[in-house]
Amino acid sequence: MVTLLEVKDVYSGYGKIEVLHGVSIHIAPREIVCIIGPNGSGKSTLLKTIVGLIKPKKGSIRFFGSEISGKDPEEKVRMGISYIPQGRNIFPTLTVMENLEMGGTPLGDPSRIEMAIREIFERYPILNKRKKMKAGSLSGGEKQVLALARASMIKPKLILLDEPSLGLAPKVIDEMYRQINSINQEGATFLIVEQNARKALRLAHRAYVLDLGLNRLEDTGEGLLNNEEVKHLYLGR
Amino acid sequence: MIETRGLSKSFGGIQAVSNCTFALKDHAITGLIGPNGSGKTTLFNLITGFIPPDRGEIYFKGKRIDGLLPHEVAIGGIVRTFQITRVLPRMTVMENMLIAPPRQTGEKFRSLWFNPKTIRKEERENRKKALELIDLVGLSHLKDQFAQNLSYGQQKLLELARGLMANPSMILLDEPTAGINPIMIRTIMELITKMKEWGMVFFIIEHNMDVIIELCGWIFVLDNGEKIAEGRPKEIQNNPRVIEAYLGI
Amino acid sequence: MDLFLHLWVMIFIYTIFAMSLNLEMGYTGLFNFGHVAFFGIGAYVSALLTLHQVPFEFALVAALLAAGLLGFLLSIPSLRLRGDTFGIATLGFGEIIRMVFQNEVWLTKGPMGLPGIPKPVLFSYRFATLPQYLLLTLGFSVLTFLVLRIIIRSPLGRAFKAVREDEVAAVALGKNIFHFRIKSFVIGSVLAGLAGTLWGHYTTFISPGDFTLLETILVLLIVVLGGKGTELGPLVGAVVLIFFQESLRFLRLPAEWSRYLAPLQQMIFGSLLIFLMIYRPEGLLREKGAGR
Amino acid sequence: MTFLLQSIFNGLLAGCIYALFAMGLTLIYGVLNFVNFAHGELIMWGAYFLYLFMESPLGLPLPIALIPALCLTILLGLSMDRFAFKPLRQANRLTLLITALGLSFFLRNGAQLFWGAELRTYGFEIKRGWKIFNISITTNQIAIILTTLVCIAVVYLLLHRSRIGKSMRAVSDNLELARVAGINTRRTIRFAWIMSSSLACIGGILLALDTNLQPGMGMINLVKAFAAILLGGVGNIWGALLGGIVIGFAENLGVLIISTGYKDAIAFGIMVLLLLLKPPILYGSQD
Amino acid sequence: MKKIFYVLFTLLGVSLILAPVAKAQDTYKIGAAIALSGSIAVYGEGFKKAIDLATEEINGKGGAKGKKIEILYEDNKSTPKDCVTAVRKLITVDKVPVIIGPAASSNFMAAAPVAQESKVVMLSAQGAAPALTKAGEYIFRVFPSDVLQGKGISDLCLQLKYMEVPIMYVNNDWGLGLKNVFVENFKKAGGKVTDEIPYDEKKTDYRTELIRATKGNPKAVVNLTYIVEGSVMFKQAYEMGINTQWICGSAAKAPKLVELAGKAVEGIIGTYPVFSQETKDYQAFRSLWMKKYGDAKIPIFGEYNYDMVHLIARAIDQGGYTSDGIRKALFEVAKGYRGVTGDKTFDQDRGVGSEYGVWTVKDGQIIDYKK
Repeated sequence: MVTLLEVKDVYSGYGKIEVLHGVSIHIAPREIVCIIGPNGSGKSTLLKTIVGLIKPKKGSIRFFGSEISGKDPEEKVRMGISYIPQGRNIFPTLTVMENLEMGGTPLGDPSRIEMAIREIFERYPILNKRKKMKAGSLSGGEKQVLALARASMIKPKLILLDEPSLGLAPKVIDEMYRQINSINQEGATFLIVEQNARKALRLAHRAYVLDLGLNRLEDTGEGLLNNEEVKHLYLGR
Repeated sequence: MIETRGLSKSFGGIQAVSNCTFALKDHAITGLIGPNGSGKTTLFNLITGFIPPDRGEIYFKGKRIDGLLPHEVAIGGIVRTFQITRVLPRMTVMENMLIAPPRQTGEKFRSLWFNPKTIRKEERENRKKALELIDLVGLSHLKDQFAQNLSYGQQKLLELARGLMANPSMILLDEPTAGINPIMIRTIMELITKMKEWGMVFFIIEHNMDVIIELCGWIFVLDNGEKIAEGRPKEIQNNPRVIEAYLGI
Repeated sequence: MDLFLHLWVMIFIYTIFAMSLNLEMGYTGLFNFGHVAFFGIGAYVSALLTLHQVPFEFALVAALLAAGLLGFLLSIPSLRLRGDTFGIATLGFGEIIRMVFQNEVWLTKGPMGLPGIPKPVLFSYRFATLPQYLLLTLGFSVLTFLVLRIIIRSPLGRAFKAVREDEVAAVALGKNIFHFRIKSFVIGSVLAGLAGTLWGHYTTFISPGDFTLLETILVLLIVVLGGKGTELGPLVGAVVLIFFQESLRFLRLPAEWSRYLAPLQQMIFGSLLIFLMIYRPEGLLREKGAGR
Repeated sequence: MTFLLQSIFNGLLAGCIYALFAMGLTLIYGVLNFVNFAHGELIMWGAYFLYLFMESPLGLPLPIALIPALCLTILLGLSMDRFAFKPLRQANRLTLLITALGLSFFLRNGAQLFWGAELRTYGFEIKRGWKIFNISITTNQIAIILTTLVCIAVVYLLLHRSRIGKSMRAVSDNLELARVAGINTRRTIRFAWIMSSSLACIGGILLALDTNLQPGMGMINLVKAFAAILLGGVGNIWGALLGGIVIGFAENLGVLIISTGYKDAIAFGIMVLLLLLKPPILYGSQD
Repeated sequence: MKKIFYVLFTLLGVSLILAPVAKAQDTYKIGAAIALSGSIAVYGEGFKKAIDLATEEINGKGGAKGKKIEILYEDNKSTPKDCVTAVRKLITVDKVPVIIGPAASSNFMAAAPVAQESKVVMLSAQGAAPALTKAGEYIFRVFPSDVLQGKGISDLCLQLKYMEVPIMYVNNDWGLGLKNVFVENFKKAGGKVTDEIPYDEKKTDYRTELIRATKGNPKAVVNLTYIVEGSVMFKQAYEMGINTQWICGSAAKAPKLVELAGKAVEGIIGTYPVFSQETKDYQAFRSLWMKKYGDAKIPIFGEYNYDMVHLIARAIDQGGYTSDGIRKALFEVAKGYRGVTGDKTFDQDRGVGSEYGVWTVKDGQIIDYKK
């Protein structure tokens, strides 16, 4: 199997505090991979380490076979890794249009950015309607759409998603996952971190369980959903 | 317990809550659901006095409370928690608990010098109660830790225990299970149930329908600042308007 | 050894001054950059009264009341302002107060200053010599320390800390944060007034030039260096800073150098603040409670 | 009458200077979210750098000396960021304010160390100003007003039309998100410092041309610039201009009524009044 | 916690060791708490030159009472607080019986009680405030009081028939004190003060103040200014095209002012305490200065400092190296002593008198004003 991203034995954390104590995952192209685990298990830290907001202390991260663990997020975005952080994931005082422009920064050429925006507007007409509005005044669902749109401006190969369903209404969550699915159909790979994992697991091709900064389990999404131990320890009931 | 009449609030032309009239009956746990931006948190802010309403009235136990300052509302018996936890980070878990009881004698400058005995007695009692509650939420081994060193879930538990420590007649919980892993959600739900048995009254905003359905005796649904439905969990789950606006298929 | 007694007198006065700021800044989170104004008010009120033959006991009480009252008035903006804006507004206030000292000549003699401030007489005991004055300042420091300790360890002090940590949470628990802010500010102002009074009667001469931003920076540095939000921090900070400042006098350097020495020393103060913020923001002593 | 007009003109002049300072301050405030109290010292050093190149032994003429002076000021601004503020990117605003206060103290005394506390001038021959409507106006003063207007226009266009300007606003909104959106945040922050330092240098030189050089020249004007920002609205470029001019007017006209001893109190007074009249931010959290 | 206290104790110990151990006295030490840094360091540098010159001369002639004299400089940083510390250090650590006091009156007045209390003689060579020597019998001044100068300016205005003048003054002890004396005298003589404009030191912009002062185009404006403030102010007045007769005090009479403000100060006039520059003593002083410093730029008040050191040396010679000896001897040695600045006989308030002259600036030179 070809690997798109390979994280091998990564140690990482904030300052003196180590959160990840040797985590390894791998993702094949066009996969949706989900990571679940309790609070403080290091899921978000893993995403931040992959995207480069935190530099790993040890271990290797390979993207298309080349080592990227020392690189800055700016570079990684240019290589095709998009990241949507948890919660605050848009620029509230910039307009919708400007948000998208910012997302397109790595494209460089203004005409390419313009084209990308046009495509985005076709896909999400709601954003076109709101393009002059400050992003901060959008509704929760619209913000989430904008975040996704911003991240897909560069047609990324890999999208890292941190808790996309946090604080969202069930309907919006459903919509969100439909979007993820359709973007995936078009060729993008997803790595999703989720707390309330049932929906994500149903969608995911494969999934990992992380606990206390270590790999616990790895299986297909379905497999984990039906794993008694996982049910008991991580999904509740 | 709580009753609102024609409650309205808008921010910069956007109607966050419009003409909301409802009454919380004597159900121990009432839920409040609705899409993002439907005005749930604004409603909480209005009830607790954090934001003054543009129009409308709020009653608590028959007494009018709109126009009161938030700390007055809190002293009146309504304590709330927040969507994102608000523990006092550089204070210990114990201190976080001890801050909660309202109107402590020791908070008055004069009593420090003229009433030290009363203060000591109060402190002793509060400490005892705090220990019990910390124990209840399973944080007793962390009582001398700074709250900032707790995990997110533990902070949520602390916030809940602190709310109880204030000895309110009612607690408003804003998304008590958001960002918490399912196991911890269980713990919190059990806790809420236990407190219900002790006679505490809750009003909960929550997106996790499993939690809402299991806990609540009555549910209100908001959409675009308006109440679109209320009823028992079963009725709400099957209400077409609610499905259309919120639950989805 | 008189010089050392003198330095210790200065240390105790600055300890009181720093303790008062520590209550506001370290415990309540009110960044008061105009704190020197209250120091000045204390010094001026007590000096003016004793110069008009009012007994020291009354003058002291009046000075504390005046500082407290002014503190109350100035704490009102703190109802609206937060953090850094509050800091800059108080800085402005401090300057305005200094301008009042400078310009209200009929009252303060303006830039001429007030010479000949009598030594304090407490209950007909006159604190005239250095050791006596040292005793007086030591006594007041201990008193201030104990008063603050009682406050800080009481539910009131806990409420101050809650205001510092998270106002919204404090309000949701029924704390009237405005009351606590005002209380902290007023207590801090009164104690700064005490420090000012002691200082005025010690030097026996005060003028507006004594109450500039430089003093605020010095006391801010003492608090930050000692460790804000700690009980002993102000003392430690004052000892270190004043000994450092004065030890330079004992390096027998050519007189021509001193033109460079003073700015150099103040550059060191400035960089000390920066270094502390970057490498040890908690100061020499650490706030109690298990850190990670 | 003449005398009133002259006061108004002087107010306008002072206002332009305050506005230039306010813009530099608001730029950094916008991007990094703190009040750079040491901006005043950047202004002062800017003016002194020019002095350095114009005095013996170099004795360069003003237009040539301007270039190295500007470069050095920018360098100073960048190293301020590198050594004092960069290690504190995650810190809260108060930590940064104390740092800035320390930095301001450090730099002010540094200037005193090199040049002493006394006043200095660039040593131009003094000339009588022109009389227009009985108001005396000097060439320098015209230059001040024109430069201010040009600077404001440039900064405005840069912020709202150019990509780097939009990036600056994005960084100001959310630094981490800006990084993962592929914005080169380091370059953006550097750019903000370059702009802010340039404005400081230009403002400082203009101020010194019109008046004199003195190590404390930045500090006192900075507090007024801060008042101008609060008056005009934080992050608002045109607001900075308007606020600056209002403060300038108030000072120059106010002194006609009250004692000149309180000249500096006027700006403080306005600031405090303003902060009091503004709708209270009752329960907003700081960060 | 413990570590910190160790550090503190070490600090204490080090500072104790650093404190100079009392050595056998091979010189007579004289303390000098002058401003070597801070806002008035500009003046302090000049004083130091004059003091050094006198010291060298005295020691060249064998010193005082068989020993050389030595000046111990202590920086007072131009602030009252540090003046107190500096004087206290000179008294307690260096144990000097006589101190050359700080320059600005407010600084001097902060330090004077310390000297008086410790019974150490302190002298001022430039403090002009009337209340200066009130601290006690150990406090002397060799500079004439402002009472005389204030009257001098008032007389000058009357003489030139300026009956209505506004007065600007630098808002510090010197400016305010002098202003008060002037206003009192001027009013008594029938003059009218139209406006009083205090201004802060060390500002870069005085236009606002100037506009207010020249409101209504007065024929003359009294401006009690220092060198730097004066240079800024006159330049800006010149640029603004203000035409009025400026009348200043003694503090502005300095070549530095002309150097800084150029043609803007052409024609300003002012008063100053006069002493003849034609005497043999003055010529000798001037040539000594030229020899040592290579120019004739004698700083303001330099002559008074020079005289003061000579007086102190003579007092030591006669009364011995104790403060009481010096105090008593000062009266005797000064009686009829004519240094470069004229008669230094102390009155009962331990001050000296003087006459006042008028100076003006013409063609970039400070010269005596003749009507």
